[in-house]
Amino acid sequence: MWWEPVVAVAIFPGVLTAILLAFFYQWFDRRVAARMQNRYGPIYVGKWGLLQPIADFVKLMTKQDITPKGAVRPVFTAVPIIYFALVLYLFFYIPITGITGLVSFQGDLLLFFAVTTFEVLFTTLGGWSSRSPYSQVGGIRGALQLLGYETPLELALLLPAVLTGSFRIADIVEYQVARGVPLAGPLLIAFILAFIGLQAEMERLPFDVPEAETEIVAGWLTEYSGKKLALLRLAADIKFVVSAGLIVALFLGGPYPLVCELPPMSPWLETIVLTAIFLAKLTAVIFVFTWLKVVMARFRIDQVLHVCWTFLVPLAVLQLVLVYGYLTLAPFLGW
Amino acid sequence: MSAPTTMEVPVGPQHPALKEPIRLTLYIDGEYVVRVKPRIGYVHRAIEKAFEQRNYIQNLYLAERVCGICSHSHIFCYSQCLDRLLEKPAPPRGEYIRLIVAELERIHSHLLWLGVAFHEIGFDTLWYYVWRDREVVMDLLELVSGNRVNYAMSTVGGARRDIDNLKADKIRKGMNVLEERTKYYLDVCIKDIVSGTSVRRRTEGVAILKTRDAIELGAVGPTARASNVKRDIRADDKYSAYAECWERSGVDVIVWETCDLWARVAVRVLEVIQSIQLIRDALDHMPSGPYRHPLPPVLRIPENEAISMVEAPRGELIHHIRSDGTDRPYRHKVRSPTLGNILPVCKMLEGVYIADVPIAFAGIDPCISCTDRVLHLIDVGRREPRDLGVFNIFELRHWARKRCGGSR
Amino acid sequence: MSELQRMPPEEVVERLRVALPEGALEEARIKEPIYALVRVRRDAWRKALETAKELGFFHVTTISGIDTGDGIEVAYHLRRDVTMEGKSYGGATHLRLSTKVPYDDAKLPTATDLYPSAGLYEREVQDLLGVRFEGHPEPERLVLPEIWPEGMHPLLKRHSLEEVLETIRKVEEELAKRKRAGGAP
Amino acid sequence: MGLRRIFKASFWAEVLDHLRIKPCTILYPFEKREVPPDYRGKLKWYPDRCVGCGICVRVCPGHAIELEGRGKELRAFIWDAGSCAYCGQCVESCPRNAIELTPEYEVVAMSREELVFRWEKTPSSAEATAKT
Repeated sequence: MWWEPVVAVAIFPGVLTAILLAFFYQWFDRRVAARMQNRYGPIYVGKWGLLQPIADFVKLMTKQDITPKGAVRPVFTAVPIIYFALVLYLFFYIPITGITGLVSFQGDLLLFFAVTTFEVLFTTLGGWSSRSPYSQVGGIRGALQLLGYETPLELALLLPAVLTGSFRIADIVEYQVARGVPLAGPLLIAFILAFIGLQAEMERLPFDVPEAETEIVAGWLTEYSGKKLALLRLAADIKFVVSAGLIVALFLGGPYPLVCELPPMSPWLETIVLTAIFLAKLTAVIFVFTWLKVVMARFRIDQVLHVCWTFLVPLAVLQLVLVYGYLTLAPFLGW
Repeated sequence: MSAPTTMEVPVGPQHPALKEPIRLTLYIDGEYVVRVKPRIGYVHRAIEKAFEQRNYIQNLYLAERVCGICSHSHIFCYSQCLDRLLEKPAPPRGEYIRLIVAELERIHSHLLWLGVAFHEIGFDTLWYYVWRDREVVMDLLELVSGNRVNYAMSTVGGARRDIDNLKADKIRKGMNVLEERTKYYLDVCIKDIVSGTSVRRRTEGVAILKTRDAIELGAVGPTARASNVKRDIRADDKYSAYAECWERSGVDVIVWETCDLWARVAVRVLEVIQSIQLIRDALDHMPSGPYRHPLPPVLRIPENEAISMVEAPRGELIHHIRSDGTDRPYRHKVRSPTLGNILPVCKMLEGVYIADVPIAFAGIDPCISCTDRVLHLIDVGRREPRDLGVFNIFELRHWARKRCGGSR
Repeated sequence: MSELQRMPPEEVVERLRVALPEGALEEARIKEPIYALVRVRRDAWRKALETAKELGFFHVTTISGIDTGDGIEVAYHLRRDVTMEGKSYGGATHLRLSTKVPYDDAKLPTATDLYPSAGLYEREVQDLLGVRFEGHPEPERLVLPEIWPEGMHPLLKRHSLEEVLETIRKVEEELAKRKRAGGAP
Repeated sequence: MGLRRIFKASFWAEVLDHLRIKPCTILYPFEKREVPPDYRGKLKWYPDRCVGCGICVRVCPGHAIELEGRGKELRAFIWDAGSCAYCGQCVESCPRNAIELTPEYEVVAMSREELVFRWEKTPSSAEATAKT
C-alpha cells in the first residue's frame, strides 16, 4: 500500500518514535543519574515526572528567541535546523523492527562516521556564529576534543565491520544472529572503547568540556534560546538514543534474542517482540552511559587529548591486531 | 619572533564559577599567568563604622553577620574580646560549649568547601554526597543553637544555651556518622582507581605555594598548613577551652608537604576528622556549673584595649577593640581570614594554566561573595593601548597563542 | 636559637627597650597570656620594625588604625609563631607595635620591604584613615571605589555616619551616570 | 575474590548502591521538615505578661520591635518580621518573659508591609491584669 512507507518513516520506526524515545530516555537518564546521586530527579510533571522532558521542550518553544546583535544571523539560525536533521537522519539506520533499519545499504556504517563528524563541525560553527566569547571557546573546545576521541571511537566501531567483512549494519546484525553470539563477547575492548568514545562524542560528563558550565557558562549553547535551543536539546537527546542504538546493533545483536531461536509468528507480533527486545537492550546500554556520567570528574581539555592518545588508541590497535590474528588463523584452525 | 608581550587581563568582579567579588588582573604571557594584581572592596559594608554606632550587645549580632559561613567564629572572637576588655573570663562550661560549636562549624564549613571544590572540577556526584552528609552537622547545629546559620551561641561571659546530656548523645552519634563518611571521601580521593585519580589529576601540581612564599606573604589557615607551615591559632595561642582540650585529645596541627591544591583538599578533610576528635573530647570532659555570667541590662566597659584571635575555618581571625567607658566601642577592628590569603592566592596563580584559575582561586576557600569572568582586554602590546572589547578568559588563551606564535 | 622556644612577651619588650634609643618606648603593657602592647615614638618606628623582624616576628596579622582625637595611632599586629622553614615555636607571641601620627602630616614609611604581607593592610588604612605610606609599591585604593572624593576618609571620627552615607549616595549616582554614558567601569 | 573486593570498594559500586537507598531530599511543600523545639522562629507576644517597659525595643539590634504607648497605656506591640534577626536577645532581656520565639519557620509574605505584625493589647486582658 502506498501509505505503508509513509507511516514507517513518519510514525513507527521513524520520526515520531525517535522523538518519543528521545524524551523517554532523557527522563530515564535524569532519573537514574538522580537516584545514583541520592536525589529524586524530575518527579512532579506527569506520572513519576515522565512528562518533564516534554514540558521542558514546550516551555523552551514558547520562550523568546534572541539572536545576539553581533551574531552571523544566517549561520546562527541554520545550525540548529541542520544539526537536528543530521541527527534524525542517522536514526533511520538503526535496526529496530528487523534486520535492517528503515534505510540500509552497503557502507552505511561509514556514512554514520561521516555524519557524526559533520555534526561536530556544526557545533563549532554554531559556537563561532554566536560571536559571544563563551560560545566561541566552547566551539573551539568541541573541535579540539574531536581530535581526541574520534580515532579510537571510529576504530572501535569499525572492528565489527572488519570481523564480519561488510560495512553494512544489517550484515553485522545478521552475522551475530547467525552465530547466536553478541559481538560484545569477542570484541570486548572495542565494546568498552565504543562506550567511552560515544560518551565523548555526545559531550556528556567526563567529556563535557565544550559546555563546562563552571568555567564557560554553557559553551557553544550559551547564546541559543527559545525554539533554537529546544531543537538543539531535542537533537542532543535523539543523538543519545542513536548512539545507544548503534551499540545495540553492532555489539549486542540488534533486536534479536541471540539466546534462543525466534519462533515463527505473524509479522505484526514479530515486529512488536523485536522492538521490545531492542528497547530492553537500549535501556541497558543507556543505563551504562548514565553510570559513566556519574562516576568521574570532568577532564581538562589537554587531559582529554592525553587520555585518548595514550590509552584509547593503543587499546583500539590491540583489538585490531587480535581481530586480524583471528581472521588469518581462522581457516587453519577451522573455527 | 617578537618577544611575547605580557597582557593585562582583568578578571572582573562577577564570575559564574568564582564565588568572590574580587577582581584579579592577570598579566598573562601566552598560556600562563605571570603576575596577578588583586582589587577588592566590592562588598565592603563599612562594618567597622557600623560597630561604632551600636552598643556592645547589639554588636554581638552584627559581628556574627560579618561572614555567612563562619558566623560563630566571629561572635566567639568578639565575645572573647569583650571578656578580655572586662577582664572577667567566661565560666569553663561556657568555654567548652563555645569550643564545641566552633568545631561543629569548622566541620560544616570544610564540608561545604569540599563539595564546592568537587563541583568546580565537574564531579557533581561527590558534591551531592558531601553536601548530603553535611546536613548531619547542620541538623546538630540547629538542635544545639536553634538556627542553621547564625547560631548566636556565644555571648559576653559564656554561651547562650546549655548542651545537656540528651543533645550531647545526639552530637556523639552524629560524629560517628560523620567520621565514617569523611574517611570514605578521603579513601575515594586517594585509593579509588578511576574516580579518585580523576580528582587528583585535576588538583595535583596545580597552584603551588612554596613554604617560604606562604610565610612571607602571610598565608593563614588551611592554605598555610597545606604549604608545610605549622601555624594554627588553636595550638599556638591555646585560647578558651583549647588549653585543655588540645593536648588531652592528642591532636596535632595537620600539615601537608606538597604545597598544591591537592594538599589543601587533604588538609581540610583531615581537619574535619581532627574536629570530630576535639568535639568528642570536649563532650566527655564537659565541666558542670554555670555556662554564662548574668548579662547586665546596659553593658558599659571601662576604658581598655583588647585583642582576641580565633582559628576560623579559613584561617586566623582577629578582633581588636578599644573601649572608652561608654556602652559603644571606640574602635573595633576586624580582619577576616580571607584578606590574609589574597596575596598568597595571587602568588599561587602565577604559572598556572588559565583554565585552572577558577579552581586554583577556589582553593583558598574565599569567603567574600561572587567575582566575574568576562574580561576587559586592554592590549598593551601596541604603541597606544587599544581596547579590544570584552573577551573570555579562554578566548584570551587562544588569542594570546596566536599573537605569541604558539604557547610556550 | 637552636632549640625552638616560645619568647614570653616580657622578654620581647625588654629586647625592644634595649634595641631602641632611650625613651623611644612611650608605652609598654603586657596583656595576659601572650599579648605585648608597645607604642614607640615616631622617629624610632622604622628601627622598631626591624628589631621585631630580627626577633622572629615574620607574620603581620593586620594593621589597625585608630583615630585617637589628637592623632592617628597605627598599630601593626605582629606574630611570632613559625620559623622561616615553617616549624612551630610550640606557642605564639603577639606583639602590637604602634605609633602615633598627627593629623596634618599623617605619613609613615612603608613596611612592605620587611613584611610583604603588610601591603594590603597598609592600603586599607590609607583608604579609611588617610595615613600615607611612602614607598608603597602599589599605593592605589584597596577598599574604596576609584571615584571616592579625595581627603574623605570614612573611619575618621570627624565624619559622621550620615556624611559617609551621603558620600556613598553621591558616588553611586556618579557611577550610574557614567554607566549610562557607556564609559569604562 | 580480589576483583569483587576492589570493585566493591570502588566508587562505581557506591554509586550503584545508591539506587536502592531512598533519596535524601525532603519534598518540601508536600513533606514538612520537623524542627527542634527550641528553634528560633516566629515571635510570640504574651499581652497579659507584658508590662510595656520597652527594654525589648532598646535591645533589639534590628529595631524590629515597637510599642504603642508605654507602661499602663500600652495599646499594641508591633513586630516587623522583615528586619528581625531572630537572635532572641529580646527574649533574654525581657524581665517578664512576655516574648517567645516559636519553632514556626514559615514567615512569608508577598510584600514588606504584610511582614509587619501588630498585636493589640485587648482591653479585657488589660482589665484582667489591672484587677488582679
